[in-house]
Amino acid sequence: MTNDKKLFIGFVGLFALVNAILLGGGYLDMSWASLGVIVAAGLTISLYSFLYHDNPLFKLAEHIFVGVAAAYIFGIYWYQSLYGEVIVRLFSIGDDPGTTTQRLLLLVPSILGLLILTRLSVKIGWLSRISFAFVVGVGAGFTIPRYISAFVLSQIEPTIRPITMDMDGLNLVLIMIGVVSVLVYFFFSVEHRGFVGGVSKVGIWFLMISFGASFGYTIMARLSLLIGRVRFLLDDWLHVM
Amino acid sequence: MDLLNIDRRIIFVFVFIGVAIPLMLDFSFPIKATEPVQRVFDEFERVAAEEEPVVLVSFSYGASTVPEMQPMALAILRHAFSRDIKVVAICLWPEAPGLAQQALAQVASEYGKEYGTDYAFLGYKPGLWAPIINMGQDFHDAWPRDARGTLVGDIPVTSAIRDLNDFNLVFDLAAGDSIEFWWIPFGVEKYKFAFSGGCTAVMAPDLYPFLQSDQLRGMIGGLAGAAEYEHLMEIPGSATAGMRAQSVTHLIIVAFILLGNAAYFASRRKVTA
Amino acid sequence: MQWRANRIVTLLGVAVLLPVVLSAQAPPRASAFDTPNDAGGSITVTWPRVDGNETTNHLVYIATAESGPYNLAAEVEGKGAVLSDDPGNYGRGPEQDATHFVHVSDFTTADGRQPLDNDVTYFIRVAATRDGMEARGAITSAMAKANFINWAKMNNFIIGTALSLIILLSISLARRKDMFIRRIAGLEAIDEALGRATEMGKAVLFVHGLREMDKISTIAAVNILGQVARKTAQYDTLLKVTSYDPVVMSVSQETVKEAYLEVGRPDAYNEDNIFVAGTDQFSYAAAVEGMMVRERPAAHIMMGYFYAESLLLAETGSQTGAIQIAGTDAFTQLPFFVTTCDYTLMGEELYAASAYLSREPRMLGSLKGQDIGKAFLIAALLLGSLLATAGMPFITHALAAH
Amino acid sequence: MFLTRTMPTLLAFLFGAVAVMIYYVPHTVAQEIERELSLWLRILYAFAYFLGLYSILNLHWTRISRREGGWAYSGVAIASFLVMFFFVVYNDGAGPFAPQATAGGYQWMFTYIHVACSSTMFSMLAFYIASAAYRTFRARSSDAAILLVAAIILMVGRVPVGRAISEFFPEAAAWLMEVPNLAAKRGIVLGVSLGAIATSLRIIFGIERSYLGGGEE
Repeated sequence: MTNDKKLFIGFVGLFALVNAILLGGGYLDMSWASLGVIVAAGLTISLYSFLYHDNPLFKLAEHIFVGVAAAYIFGIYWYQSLYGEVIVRLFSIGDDPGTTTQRLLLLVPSILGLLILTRLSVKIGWLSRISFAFVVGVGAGFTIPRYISAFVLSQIEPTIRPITMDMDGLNLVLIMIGVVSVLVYFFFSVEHRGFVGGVSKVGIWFLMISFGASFGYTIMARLSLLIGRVRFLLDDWLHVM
Repeated sequence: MDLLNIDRRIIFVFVFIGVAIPLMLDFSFPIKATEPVQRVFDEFERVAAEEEPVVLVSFSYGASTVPEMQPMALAILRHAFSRDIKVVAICLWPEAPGLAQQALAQVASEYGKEYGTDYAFLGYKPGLWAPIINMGQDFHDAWPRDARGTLVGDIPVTSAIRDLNDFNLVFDLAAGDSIEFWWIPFGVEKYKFAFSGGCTAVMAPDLYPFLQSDQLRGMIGGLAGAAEYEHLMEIPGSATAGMRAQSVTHLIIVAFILLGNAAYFASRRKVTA
Repeated sequence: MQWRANRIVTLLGVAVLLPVVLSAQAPPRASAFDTPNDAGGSITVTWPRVDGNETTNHLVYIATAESGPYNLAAEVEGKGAVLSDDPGNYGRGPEQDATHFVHVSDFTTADGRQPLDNDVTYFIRVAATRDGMEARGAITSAMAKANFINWAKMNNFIIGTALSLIILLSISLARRKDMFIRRIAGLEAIDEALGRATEMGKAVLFVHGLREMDKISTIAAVNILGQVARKTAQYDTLLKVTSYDPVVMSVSQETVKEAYLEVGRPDAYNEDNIFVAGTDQFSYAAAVEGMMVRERPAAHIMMGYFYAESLLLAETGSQTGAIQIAGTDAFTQLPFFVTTCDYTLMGEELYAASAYLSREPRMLGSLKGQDIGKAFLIAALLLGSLLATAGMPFITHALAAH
Repeated sequence: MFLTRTMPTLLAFLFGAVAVMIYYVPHTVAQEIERELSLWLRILYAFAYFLGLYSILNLHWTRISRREGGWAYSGVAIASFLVMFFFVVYNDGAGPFAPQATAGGYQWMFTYIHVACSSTMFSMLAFYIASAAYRTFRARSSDAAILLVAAIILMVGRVPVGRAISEFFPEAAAWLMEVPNLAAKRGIVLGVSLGAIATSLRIIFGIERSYLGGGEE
């Protein structure tokens, strides 16, 4: 027997023992909720076993998750959109107040939607291009004016305010220097030499501080997730908190 | 430096202990709200002072960020319900409905709120930002029914809502692009409703430009932000408890970075010398 | 520029009103007109502001016939909005500061609120009230209309049109002649890394990101891979390529094969060195990590869009002592690459590097057009800030989003 | 050729141009078109989801039928899909042609399997970050040094312990976020939005056709 096999059997035995103690000690009862906690704890630990190294237990838990996730999301799409909205309205099921015009108009996206599915066929797959042309075209069209307004105008305007001789004014100047130098860094028509090189170097400093911010915050986020899972194990499952 | 080449699994054990021990002990650090969090709180207080206040809460996060986002969702729902603000909840993320239902059911029962008159849950609609434009034009067209199949026109909370401007505040709980690339360009930009949000810590630094330009009125960032909100609400919850472990592990990581770099520079000096 | 149309209307109204200084109980001189830039169903009512009378409230009454009955449409507090609070529609200036306004879109009747109809003449009276006293002003009339152009968004339209023309022109220009873009330092770093791998007689590992073939970052990665492959073929260095998506793999095989043919080394090309290493995020990371540790390549080149696995790859990679060069437009992952790699192509630099190598007009021209756009933004920022500080905020105002 | 290539490109141009123009037209007719287009768009997204579902199932099915390495795991994925699918369709007894139930096996599997696994997967990164912090996050250049110093100030300043150590940390963290970080992120947003506008233009004018799939590139 290999080392890993011993570890695996030891783990399963220990997991069973702990759960037996929890059930026997009255921490967990024989309900669906308690069973759920046990299953979730088992899956959590199985996934963490990847930290030791890639192993069958991890792969098993991962693939269970993949299957459940796919079917869960199918449920959401079916009940809340395809059945709950499209079919109910098209066939006016129940108390649907829609008019005939609305129903006819709804036929358009429904047909375009079915055309999307032709992409799975080699022969008539080209039909899906009509739907993709719609999605991509409308998306691009909606994007252009809104990005100009929400990102270009709305971000430039608060940067060019009158500069005052106080802390706020200093910060405004720093923001101005930062925005301009970052734009210069991502400017590709001029070599980064001399003055332009100097400005783009300043741009890198600003970028590095912002990456430092993202770095620190990402670490914070991952640790928060870990705290959440450890809390689950210690509190909901083991009841030691 | 052999010390730097230790098996990373030893470090993993340190981290686990760094999280588990503070969770089991009882101690605390004083929490003070930062400005973006305070602004969210003030927005809800402003809404509470208005007539027939109603907010739209958009759940745009999935299962992978539950430990960060769920405490935040609970905190803002508690604030809304405690101040008798009506809540309409929607989901823009396919995994969100289950999580939104749990949060709504829990907080509504804490404050004795009734479904239909005090809050409504309208479920998920696909299309990333497309439902936002749809809601801006016609709310009932975007969300014809709630998750139980009732027409929104027949639900007291939503019957009078015509479009996004009829909400006193729109609040997005975001784990991804939804604040920056959905709500701001496709919603706030055109319809000009009051908008604020909460997001994972990963997204938070990206949103500062929008705080300054007032396109986003306040932001709760990550578990730390949620803890600050719990502090403002004076209802300590799981985020506040998590701050003990968060504080300790941050110190551990900082110590690791400093140690690693010290060793790195020491070894470099040795090579050059 | 966008205020011009509204300004005429506003000025007409304001010019009549401004000279009249009213006491609190004097009836306000109101004027009414179709609310500009809207879908209809709304009339704007304005009346002059009186300093020091913030406690006076105003009531707006509306009727469908001049003789009445007049219904209450709006109630405005003494310190209510003035025209300059809505500069998109009414512009800025001393007149706008001194004029109150309200948008009337419905009014109260016995049957509840009733909306205004378009193209119907409504008669409006504004009353000033204080301490229960009410002084009604003269009757004025207006019609609500649906407007065809939103003048408040004219700055958006002009910028959009200009930007579109610049970008489209640059692309068509790039089709006719080559365009200059600066050297990309990251590409030189790649050359150095390949050189070192050759000296050491070790392999080079090229790691693709997780996105599919139609994404710009993946296309850029393949272009860079082509360049890398030409060099490894010349130097006779072993090149291994891992991908996540099968389509990316087959495109990479074609690209590398072509590069080897181009430098006359088709014999050195081996299809098996370009493969799918894993089909889910963490398995992919684990498989690539395994290769890094077992085979110890001299250089790791990671290009494309990465998610959380970036950290696992870069950490393991740097432990092996290999030279690491990364390029990604995933800004959330950039910090991890910057701290673990010797060189990182950040964001648009990845696209620029790809355009630099491929010289494809579509990419080059687009990049050039964006550069011109950036130059305009920089100029607007610097000039606008100077002028605003000097008390001339017209650039700031012209660039406001309404 | 016309049907497969030119027509989709023309349609993209037509829809794109209309979607741009109606932005500047406040008239009710234009706003109604905008509403209808956004409604169609979100319904199309619902259908598009099935392409993704198909590709996941097909991937695992191919592995099973070809007996590729690790095919048994693909079997597990398909089996767990089928179990969950049963609960989805069963809908706590109401069947698939009714509003979705809020209780039952479906919710149970979601809470105890989906949520548990999903958040665990990402929490694993906390371990890797810690190890990388010790072993690889090096100030190997002045750029990386700036990054690390900023990161350290933020990591200490953004948690309650930072305030307990010194008021400097939370204040410095707030300033770093609100000034240099804001400036850099604003520069990035401006660059990224120009890029997105350029891509959208290329799509509308038929210069970028990679969405047609196959053939180009």
